[in-house]
Amino acid sequence: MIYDEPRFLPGGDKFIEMELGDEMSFDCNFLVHSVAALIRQAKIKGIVELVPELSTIMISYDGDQISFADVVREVGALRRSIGSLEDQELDSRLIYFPVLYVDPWTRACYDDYCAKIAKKEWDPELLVRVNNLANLQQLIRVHSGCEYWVAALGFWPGLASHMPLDPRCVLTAPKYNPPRTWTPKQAIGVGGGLCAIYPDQTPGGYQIFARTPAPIWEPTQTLPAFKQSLALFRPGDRVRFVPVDREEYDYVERKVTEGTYQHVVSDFQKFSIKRYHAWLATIDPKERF
Amino acid sequence: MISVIKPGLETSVQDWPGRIGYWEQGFPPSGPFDSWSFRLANVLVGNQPGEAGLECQFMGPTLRFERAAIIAVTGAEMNPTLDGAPLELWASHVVKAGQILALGPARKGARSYIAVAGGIDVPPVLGSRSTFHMAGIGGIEGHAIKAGQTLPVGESKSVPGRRVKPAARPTIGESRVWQIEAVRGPNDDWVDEAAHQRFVSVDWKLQARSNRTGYRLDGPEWTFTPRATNKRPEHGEHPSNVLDHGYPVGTVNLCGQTPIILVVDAPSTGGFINPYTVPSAAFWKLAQAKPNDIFKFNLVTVDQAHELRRAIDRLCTPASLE
Amino acid sequence: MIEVLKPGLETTVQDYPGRKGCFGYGFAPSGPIDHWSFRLANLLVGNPVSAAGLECQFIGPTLRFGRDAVIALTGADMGATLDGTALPLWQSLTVYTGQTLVLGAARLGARGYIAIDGGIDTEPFLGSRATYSMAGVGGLDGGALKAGQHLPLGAPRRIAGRRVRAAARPSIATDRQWTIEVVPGPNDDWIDETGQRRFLESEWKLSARSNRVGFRLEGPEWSFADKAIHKAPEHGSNPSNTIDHGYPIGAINLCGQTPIILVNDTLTLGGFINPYTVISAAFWKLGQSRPNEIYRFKAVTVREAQALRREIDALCGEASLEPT
Amino acid sequence: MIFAEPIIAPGGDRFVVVYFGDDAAIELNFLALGLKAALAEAGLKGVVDTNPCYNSLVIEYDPDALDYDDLLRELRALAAALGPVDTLELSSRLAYLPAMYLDPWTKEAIEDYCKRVKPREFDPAFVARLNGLSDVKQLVRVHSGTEHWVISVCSLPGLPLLRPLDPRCLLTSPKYDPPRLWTPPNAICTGGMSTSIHTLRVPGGYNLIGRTPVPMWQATQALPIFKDSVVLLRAADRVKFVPIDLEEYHDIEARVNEGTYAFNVTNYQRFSVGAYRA
Repeated sequence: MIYDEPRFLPGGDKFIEMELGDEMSFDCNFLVHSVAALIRQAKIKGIVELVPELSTIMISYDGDQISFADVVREVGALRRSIGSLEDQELDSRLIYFPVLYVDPWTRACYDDYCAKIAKKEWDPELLVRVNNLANLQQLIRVHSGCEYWVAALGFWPGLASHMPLDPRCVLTAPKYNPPRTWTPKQAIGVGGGLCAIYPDQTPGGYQIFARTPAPIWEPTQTLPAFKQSLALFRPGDRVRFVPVDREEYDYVERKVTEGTYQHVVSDFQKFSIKRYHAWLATIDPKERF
Repeated sequence: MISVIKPGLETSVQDWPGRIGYWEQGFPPSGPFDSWSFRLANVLVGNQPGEAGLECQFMGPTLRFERAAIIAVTGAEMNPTLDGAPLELWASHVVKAGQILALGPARKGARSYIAVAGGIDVPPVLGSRSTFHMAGIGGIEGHAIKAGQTLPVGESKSVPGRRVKPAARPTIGESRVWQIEAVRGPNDDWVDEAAHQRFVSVDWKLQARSNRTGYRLDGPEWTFTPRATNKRPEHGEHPSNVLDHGYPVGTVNLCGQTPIILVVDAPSTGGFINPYTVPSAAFWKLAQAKPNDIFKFNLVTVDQAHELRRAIDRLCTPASLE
Repeated sequence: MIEVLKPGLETTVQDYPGRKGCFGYGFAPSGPIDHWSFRLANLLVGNPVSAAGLECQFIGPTLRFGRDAVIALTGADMGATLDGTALPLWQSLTVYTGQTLVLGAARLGARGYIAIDGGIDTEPFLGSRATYSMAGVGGLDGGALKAGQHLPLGAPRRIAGRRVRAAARPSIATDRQWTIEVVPGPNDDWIDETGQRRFLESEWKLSARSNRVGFRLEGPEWSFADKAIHKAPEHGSNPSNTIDHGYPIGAINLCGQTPIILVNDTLTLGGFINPYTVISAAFWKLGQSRPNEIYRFKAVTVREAQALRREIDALCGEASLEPT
Repeated sequence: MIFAEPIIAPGGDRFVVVYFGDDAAIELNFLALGLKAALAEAGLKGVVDTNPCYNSLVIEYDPDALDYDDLLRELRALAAALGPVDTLELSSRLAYLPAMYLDPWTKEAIEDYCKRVKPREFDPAFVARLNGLSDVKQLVRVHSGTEHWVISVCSLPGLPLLRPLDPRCLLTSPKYDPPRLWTPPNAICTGGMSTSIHTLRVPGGYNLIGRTPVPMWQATQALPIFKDSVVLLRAADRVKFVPIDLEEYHDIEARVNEGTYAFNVTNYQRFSVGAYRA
């Protein structure tokens, strides 16, 4: 549910968690980003940083410049100033990622986990079973069948939580228990109802079943997509996965290594909430691609 | 310029307050863990408190100064020597070109800080020189220093022979028991009253698997309120699971039954609850604690946490020198 | 119900004005080419002018009636007989169950129209029963009639004994010469003065390779204005090439040196210029002309074209009928 | 070039054509589509239909309901009210179309042409060579690497005329001469600077590069997507081709035939011309 009145919870002396609701939904997340944008715009003295998440905003503040009570009062007023979000239209980039599904690298990682940590069902097969899909082919179709909303950034530089915008493409999965100690860089995984691209060779808990040759962050800022920022994603972005074969994967990887790969980005559209809701009403969520 | 002869266990370039403004993109603040000792080291050599210096963890480095410098060492006791002669902590010293500064294992405390007049002059990344080794950014090539590397030093005019008044220094006790302040929240309503009682009454032991990312604690089982046990399915099955949300730095993050204090290099978001948060004023204690040390938590209010922080801030100035 | 015994050369179900408002889907309007004769046929049997009837091209069909009906034949003279008895054109006639209507080859004109009271009741597609053969939609199974098919009919009206006053009928001349009105444009400025004069002063022969999509014309060479020769390369290299644009119905589309009049089943877009457009009031002449007949074109203004159309529209009303 | 004032020319007594410029700059199509939308919005009585193309808009009107001079005046006013092209925002759906490039069916059509009409280079290789691409693989990459803009749906039922929105993905090629005798339905082909998807088995002049298993229109309206419209695409929609293999092609084709195929079309965004040009 989305709360009428947000909750403000202390996180020590430097942080306040603003809880706007307790559900994972596009609407709640969109409210989060709308409030975050308002807070940034308001340039309230003493508010240092924000981490907007699925249904919460973590606010970092400087207690010498603003008190806890004043943050609550000012940010609370901003939340109340937001009426219906239905008429909102926002600039929203759409970024396409070439993806090799059921790739050898996530398989090798899985084998390593089974050998060293614990035996488990192979991730793609687990996803097929848990989501009642016919086969791996359908897993690919469903996963690549919709746009994903960049719901939150964080946890790791460049990492984003992607939420499927099409209810027909929702995949759920339990997380690894215990977590993996390593994950192939740019592996794609699903955990809970979210999807993520691993920006680097990090530990992880999502079920992994695909890999993209296109990086999502680059500290050297060589590729054109990273000229402005080390990290690719911004809130409000959308992502679409395009299945490719091994040959194409290798080709893109070569371009990345050469420093000439150009991410495929459409940055000329406005995302309309009203249209999205209208479109959702035409969708049969039980249908699968 | 300083040459690294031995790097120590994990010595990194840090600045204070670290990398601020990129948290949303997943970059933690990093910076010195015990910022009290770190800032005083800078103040001793005439730097701004935030200038880049070295954080030495558990075992310090051996460094050769290629040109004369003024330095100070603070924090944990690692028996620093200059060309073999013991070097006093909490004071500023002249180092001549060619002299060798050597730090050993930490005898008391865990993290020692070396400040050099002029600061370590590596290029800032996203506004900070702090090393965030997991992402390979900041510091020297993004990682802890390695033998054979050289550390550039900025220009400065400074004077030696200053000392931090004993009253202005953090005191590292002998007991290996730490009284750590904690503020309730943000998710204190997810654990039940019994758990709250337990949290402040039992001893929590710092596990060896702890680092600048997180401090794992051993202790009793946790118990939960209905909010944690009856919730929407997207939060996850376990009572400690919650919809992914932002993590305050210092928060006591409950992963299943394991509390992990998320510290300077911690992830910014995740899907576990945070019933308590260690305020910034207690970070120096975390930094100086060693594995198997005991933590006892004292609850403070947000206002008290602010007061404690201000008290330390007031000490990190030239007024604390003599 | 009507049973198709012989389909004729290319007999299709059409309605007026055809499939309108569907350019965005890629559909031409279809409908009867000689909509004057078509509408009068409907009026004779008491139908609204928009009811679906048959367009018979060059050779008409043989049909057996499964119910009593009132029919009317208009347009080209195809020597119609009912159970062997010759039938007059432009008149409503009663046909009884089991009788057979036979149309032969067109003796004068090219397209005969058959209206039946109640109209042909096939399934409409995008709001029209007009057949569009290329896409296989409308009419009966999307194509011209075939032997053995059955045409469903609407409720009978049984209004017989009327005819169209002679003055209200289109009159098909026997000299095989036609004057076709055109409005210059949209791309008349691509043709030079000489070419424009030549177009209006020359005789143009209707090619045998003409159908409901386009009427090809044979005549002199075209010459072009500067605009057609010096243009951005994306227009194409031939002077008649332009960047793809939409085609008005009736446009005289210049493909290289061949003008093609785009008629009811045309493609709705393409990359050739349209220097002139045949007006809707002249479409009945297109519909009734036969290969090798001669066209002369007469330029009129938009206003004049609209006035001519209103004259025909005015004739397509009850006032044009009289009792037999 | 964008004309300072659009040229409006008559097309007989029931049509006018509005030309926004004299080249194929995509902005001219945005203007044509902007005018089309503005006309629909204005609800002008007597406008029967509109048909946009690269730089023009054909308007069919009923002269009994709408006077010619009034129409011209309205069109000029509406065109002027469009303002600078950068301010336009157009409703634009995005359709993901599975595409099997270098498929066996278009190959067969090309081979048949070579045998019966005259030999020619294999179309994809021909297009790749003309556009300086290293190989057909690169052609596939370039062609599927951009969203394509639907300039118009025209000529044949449901047939979209497409051009790439990413100018780096523009492919140009001459058309067949003489034209091909037949084209497999749902063939994806390029000619001039456009791509189209043939909807019927008809002759054609564009170069064949692939085939989609999904129909662009369906008279029976059996598939759910066609419930409200017999045609899949509209002008101002966008198409992104997603390369698939033969197995996936057959799988999708089977679901199309069963009537269970779910089209992948999103309709929650507006196309911002200003953002595109920036």
